[in-house]
Amino acid sequence: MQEEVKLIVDGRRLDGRLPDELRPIKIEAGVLKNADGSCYLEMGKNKVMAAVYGPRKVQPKHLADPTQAIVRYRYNMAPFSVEERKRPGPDRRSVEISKVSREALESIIMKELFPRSSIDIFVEVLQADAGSRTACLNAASVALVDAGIPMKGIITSVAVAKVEGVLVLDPMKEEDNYGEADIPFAFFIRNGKIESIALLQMDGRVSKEELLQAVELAKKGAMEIYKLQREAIMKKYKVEEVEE
Amino acid sequence: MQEEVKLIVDGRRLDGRLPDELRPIKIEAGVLKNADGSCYLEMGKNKVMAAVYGPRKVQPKHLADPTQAIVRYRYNMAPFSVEERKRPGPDRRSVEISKVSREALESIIMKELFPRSSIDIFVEVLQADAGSRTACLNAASVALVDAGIPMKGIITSVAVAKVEGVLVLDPMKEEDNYGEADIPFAFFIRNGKIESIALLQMDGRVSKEELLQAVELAKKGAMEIYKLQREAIMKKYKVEEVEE
Amino acid sequence: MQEEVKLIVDGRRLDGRLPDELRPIKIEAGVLKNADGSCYLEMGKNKVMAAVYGPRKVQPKHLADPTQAIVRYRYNMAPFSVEERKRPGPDRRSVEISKVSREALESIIMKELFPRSSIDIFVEVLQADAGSRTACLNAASVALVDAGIPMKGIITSVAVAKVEGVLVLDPMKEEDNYGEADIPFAFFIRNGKIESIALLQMDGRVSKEELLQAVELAKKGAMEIYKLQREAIMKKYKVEEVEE
Amino acid sequence: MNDDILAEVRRDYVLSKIRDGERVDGRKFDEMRKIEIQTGIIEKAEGSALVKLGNTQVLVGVKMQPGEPFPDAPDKGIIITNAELVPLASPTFEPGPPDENAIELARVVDRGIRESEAVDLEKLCIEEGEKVWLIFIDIWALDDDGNLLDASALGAIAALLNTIVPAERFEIGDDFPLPVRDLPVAITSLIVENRILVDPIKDETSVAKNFLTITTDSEDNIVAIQKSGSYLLPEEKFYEAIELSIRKAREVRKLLAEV
Amino acid sequence: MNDDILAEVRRDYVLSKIRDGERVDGRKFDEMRKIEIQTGIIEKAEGSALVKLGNTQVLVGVKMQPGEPFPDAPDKGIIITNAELVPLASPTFEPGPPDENAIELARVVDRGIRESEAVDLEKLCIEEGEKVWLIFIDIWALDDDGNLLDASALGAIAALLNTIVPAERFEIGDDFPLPVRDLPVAITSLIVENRILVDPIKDETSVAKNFLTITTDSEDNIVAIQKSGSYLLPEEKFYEAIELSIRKAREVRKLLAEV
Amino acid sequence: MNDDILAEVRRDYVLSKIRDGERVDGRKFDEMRKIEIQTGIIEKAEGSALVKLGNTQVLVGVKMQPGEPFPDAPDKGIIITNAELVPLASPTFEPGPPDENAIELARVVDRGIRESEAVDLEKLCIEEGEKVWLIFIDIWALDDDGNLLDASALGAIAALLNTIVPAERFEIGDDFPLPVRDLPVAITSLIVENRILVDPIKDETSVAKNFLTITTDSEDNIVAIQKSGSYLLPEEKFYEAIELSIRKAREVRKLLAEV
Repeated sequence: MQEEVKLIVDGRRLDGRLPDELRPIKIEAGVLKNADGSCYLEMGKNKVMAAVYGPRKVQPKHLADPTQAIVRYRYNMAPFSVEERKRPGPDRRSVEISKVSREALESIIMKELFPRSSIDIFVEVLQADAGSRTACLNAASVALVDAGIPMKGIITSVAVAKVEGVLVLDPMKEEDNYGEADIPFAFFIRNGKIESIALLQMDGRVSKEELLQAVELAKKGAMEIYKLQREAIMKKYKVEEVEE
Repeated sequence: MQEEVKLIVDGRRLDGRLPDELRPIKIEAGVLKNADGSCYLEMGKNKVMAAVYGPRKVQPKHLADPTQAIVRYRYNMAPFSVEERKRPGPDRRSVEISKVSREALESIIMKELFPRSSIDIFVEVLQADAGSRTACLNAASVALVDAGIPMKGIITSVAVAKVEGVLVLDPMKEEDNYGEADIPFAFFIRNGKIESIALLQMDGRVSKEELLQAVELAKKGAMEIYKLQREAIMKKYKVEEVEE
Repeated sequence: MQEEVKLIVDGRRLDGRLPDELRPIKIEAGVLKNADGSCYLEMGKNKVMAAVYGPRKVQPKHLADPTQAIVRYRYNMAPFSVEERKRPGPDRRSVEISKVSREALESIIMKELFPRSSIDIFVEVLQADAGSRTACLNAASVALVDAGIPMKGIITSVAVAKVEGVLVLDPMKEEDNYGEADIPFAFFIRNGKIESIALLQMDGRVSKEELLQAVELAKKGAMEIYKLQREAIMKKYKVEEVEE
Repeated sequence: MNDDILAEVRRDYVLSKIRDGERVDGRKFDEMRKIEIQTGIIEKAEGSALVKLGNTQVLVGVKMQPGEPFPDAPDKGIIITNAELVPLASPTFEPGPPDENAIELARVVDRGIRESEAVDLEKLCIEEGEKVWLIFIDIWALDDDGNLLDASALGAIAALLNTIVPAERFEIGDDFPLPVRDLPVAITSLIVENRILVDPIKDETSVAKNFLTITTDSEDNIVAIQKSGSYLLPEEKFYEAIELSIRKAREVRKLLAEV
Repeated sequence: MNDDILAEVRRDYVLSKIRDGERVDGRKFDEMRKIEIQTGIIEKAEGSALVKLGNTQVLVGVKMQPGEPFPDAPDKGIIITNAELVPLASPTFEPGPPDENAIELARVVDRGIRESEAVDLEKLCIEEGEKVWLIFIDIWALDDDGNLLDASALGAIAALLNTIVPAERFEIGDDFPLPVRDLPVAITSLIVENRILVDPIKDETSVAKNFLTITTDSEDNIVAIQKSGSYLLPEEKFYEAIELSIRKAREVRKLLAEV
Repeated sequence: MNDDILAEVRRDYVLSKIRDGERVDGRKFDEMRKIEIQTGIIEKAEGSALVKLGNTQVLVGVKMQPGEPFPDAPDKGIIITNAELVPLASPTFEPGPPDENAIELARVVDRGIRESEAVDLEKLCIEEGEKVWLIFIDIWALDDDGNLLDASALGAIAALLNTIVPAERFEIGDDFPLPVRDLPVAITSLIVENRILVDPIKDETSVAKNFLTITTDSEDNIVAIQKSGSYLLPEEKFYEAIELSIRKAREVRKLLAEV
């Protein structure tokens, strides 16, 4: 069946993008009242909302760490976010995504400044497309900045896929379903420069060489997203200044 | 289908009652050894057993409130209490009934006298008919008195339904199923007088005017039930005196 | 249907055993690195692994007993241990087996020596045959000795079944399925002598007289198993001495 | 500790305001917050609506699929309403299955829709006794600044108005708009200090969680009531609240008509 | 703390009584409490029985419905036994799914009924391999003053005796009484201080939870045994308990015959 | 407290060793522990393998049964991979449903098998769109001395190689060996102090839980990657790890060929 779909025609993808083009992205910081930091983000058809609470007292208490803050991350899909209604509650996929996403953010959060505290990151997928984990991480990252959580830099996430032998940036649903490989990345960016890899997963089949190319392509995409994250944060601060 | 059932004929209901008549009620206080207070109650085909434990130490401890007692209420149906066997354990309906029932009782229990304590009210529906939540509240109320829990007065509960355009007191199963509205009430009674409304829910369709009439009808019914609650309590005390 | 199976022919059982013969048994102590004590045991087609952790700090803390150690026992079946894949997690049968097995061991463990501690016994059924609870208890008993937990003696377990009117020792699957009764025993053995009964269950149909005979048969079997338990422990110690 | 004291000071302030006949955000006692309704924002859902009630935000999505009817209603579609108070929406919400507050919220919203017969369920029968349309209404709290219930109820009916039955996807004919024939509106008040405050904000509910929700249909009939919270409701306040709820629901219903 | 001391004093008293050859409630060691059995009190159940064993009260309800047989017994009805130690019945019972004590109780009761072949399951086949009657036995503890097990087992068989198979409701012929052909009776003893106390009350089990339950059928066969509790049972006590259980079960069975 | 100090001393020792270019167990940084693979030890399973990686022990069992295919792959068998970190295997494992570590482990093993197309799923179709073979791979940790993941992945493919499809038992033709056509091998490294330690033992992971797992197929393609743990991975270390993993997987694959 998958042979019949033709995902790349004349160098263009189904939605007209070139292989190294991102989907349209929209980012808005500080959209919720209750959360200490928040961010609404669209990336293609992904629509996600991130909220950060903390540093705050750990509940339940026995989870508290006397030497540093604990970081929690919950990736959660709304039942109506996908074609076929999803039963509410975490499934195995959500648990794994929450784990690797938390680890990515944890690696740059200055946890040691807040012993006995928790920093809780909740991301709701309101509409899901391919790459929802990357969209959520990008939103979470902005929400953390919005919440004023001290970090070594910022996390920016994007996936690369291999589709009909071609590496493409930020794959959409069809490319994810029928492609030969999917490689989500998240990078640690400091002073506008990519420093290292904070999240990396992969499933599919690629050669060593393709993998190296994929990293380069992902880095290019990440830098573009990083600029949009920065803008969203700047805009929020400008608005606040005007309001004051 | 429901058109074929005729619920009121010549001003009489299916079981021969007039619209403002209650079903037969039987109340017995102090029927359990372990519980600090208890009550067995029948209201039509409802057969319910209420037990009160407390004031006692809160388990688990972290739920304790240093300023007042916490009140818990569990409405629970036995699997054999209904036509089709019910799976054991709380469903969404039980959770909601437990919540509003607890709130009704909490509003008159003098919780501030028992900091760090819990007052636990458990009601088992052994056989269910329409109005099981009202039957349970009436039983719980008597069990609380039997347990000697200080209260501002007593709670008495009864429902009113709208059936074929007529408001009827204390509806039975068929009236609940095929009626146009069901309105469970609980009243706070002090010194033999109804003071205010402690529980109020409604689903169906009634006019504003009908609602006012329903309150009056419910109050009439509640006063009758209140007398039976009193009698049950008096009888228990008399028996105890004789036994001494 | 069960009439067609002939379980005893010419005084011999389906696998050639005499009524008072055990299945082949293999016991190896100290097979795991992490556990404080461990034992791998085969009894017929049963293959079980037991591990003991403790005495150690109780987790969660509120379960700690200030006067003695708490003992926990978990009988757990691997999904692939039975013909039709078993869903992971405890079922009602496992819960009951864990309870009676724990009670058998608890009765000889010197719990009072370790207040506020827990002694945790985990037994995994890797392949199940009839009598898996007895195999697990035998393994657990050796693992406890291996862990150096002070005990009044040792627990040895074996079942007796009634099959076509004959009492047989250590029944296998077919005898368990089509027999008239199954009676698992565990005995407390001290100084090489059976002192009393630590576990006893029974379902089926036997006369009072048959029950007395069953005890005698079980005792005979237990003494044989006890020797193998001893050997396994001795062997482990010898190996350790050599290694030192 | 400091947090507690701050909260107490805040409570006292809210309370003294109320006693003076004022509300902390300057509204009149019978005044709703600003309402915004956006529909159709979740393309993957059959219907959706984002409702903002002041700072309170709720997203409601509707999904539909064929399923078996209930034995006692073989020719009617089925509504299943679920609400999740996800921890994103409030510092006091916790992950996990719906608690009693979420369950109550979902059930009260559900009753309003069900009892007003807002959806013509008989038009959702595919094959009598065999197959009918299931309507899943999922209420997703995004930001709780008080009165999630009215926002949820409003979101639910707005999302239903926006719903297209996905018949083509399931190969059972052409898509068609969900037949909605009434507009139930829930109005929640806070009963405190012998006053009735409509559409309470979180600061106000910190004083007392004495809620009364009255849902009315397009003809001013009452279709659902829920007294929620541990308090004693004087009869006359109940009657006042009914009048108020009918009046306010009419205002809100006008907004719905424009969706 | 005071509670603990009181409990200890009470325990010592019970123990010293036992050592003196007496029981706190004046019964002989081999004497059951007064037994009351009421059947048919839950009209909505297919069968029901309320059993009082002294102050211990248990309600057992039986519900039946058609269902699929087990593949290895295509022509037999199915018994499912469940017990809930609801928190109403004891200060130590907690809400939630059955714990190990409730599960053990249900399974021991179940074994007595199953192994005595009390119910003629072959008469509960509706269509071989396709449809048989399911019998749900639900044990509801109401008041636990010790020995819930014997009361439950008694309630179960009494409720079964009282059960009418609801064939008409499911349109599979006429109703008929459940075919019960044996009367298993469970007798539980407390083994303490080298004594055997039949039908122990709660005060007595506070001394030690050393239970031995022996279930026998109408012909004095033993059909189920459960040693429950962490203790070592001397062989001779086991034999004594068998004799005792057979004798006591005969007495109890007479009461059942009158139900 | 003493335990904590001891653990810290141990950590410091491990770390100083690594800085000196050594490992606590004397291995080179790119050296695996001794590997033992025993297959077929669970006769009741369709396939099984016990893998020892030094002191780490994992048992993997494969069970198969007919079931419904996924709608989007009507002609393909289905693999379901589950891992349980049972409390027997480590003092830190707790009873209960799989936690995030167990879930991650199972999913990474699953991806290696799935993406390498190790099992020819099209040969496991019984009736297109109706019935296909389900393959349950259950990973049972027995002793965790580090790197359970590689041991599990190895156990999974070894057990699959050993699997006979039980067609006769389900009366759908003759038994046949499971069609396995590739040998994916997962190699996990610890990235610490700018070093890459292959096949880390528990003592080493106490220093830092910075894992990188790279699974390759028989043609040195990369089929799965998982960075696991909260750390920042320098790009060049990633490239080094790829080279290393390909090289090590080749060695391990030779052992598999002998199974």
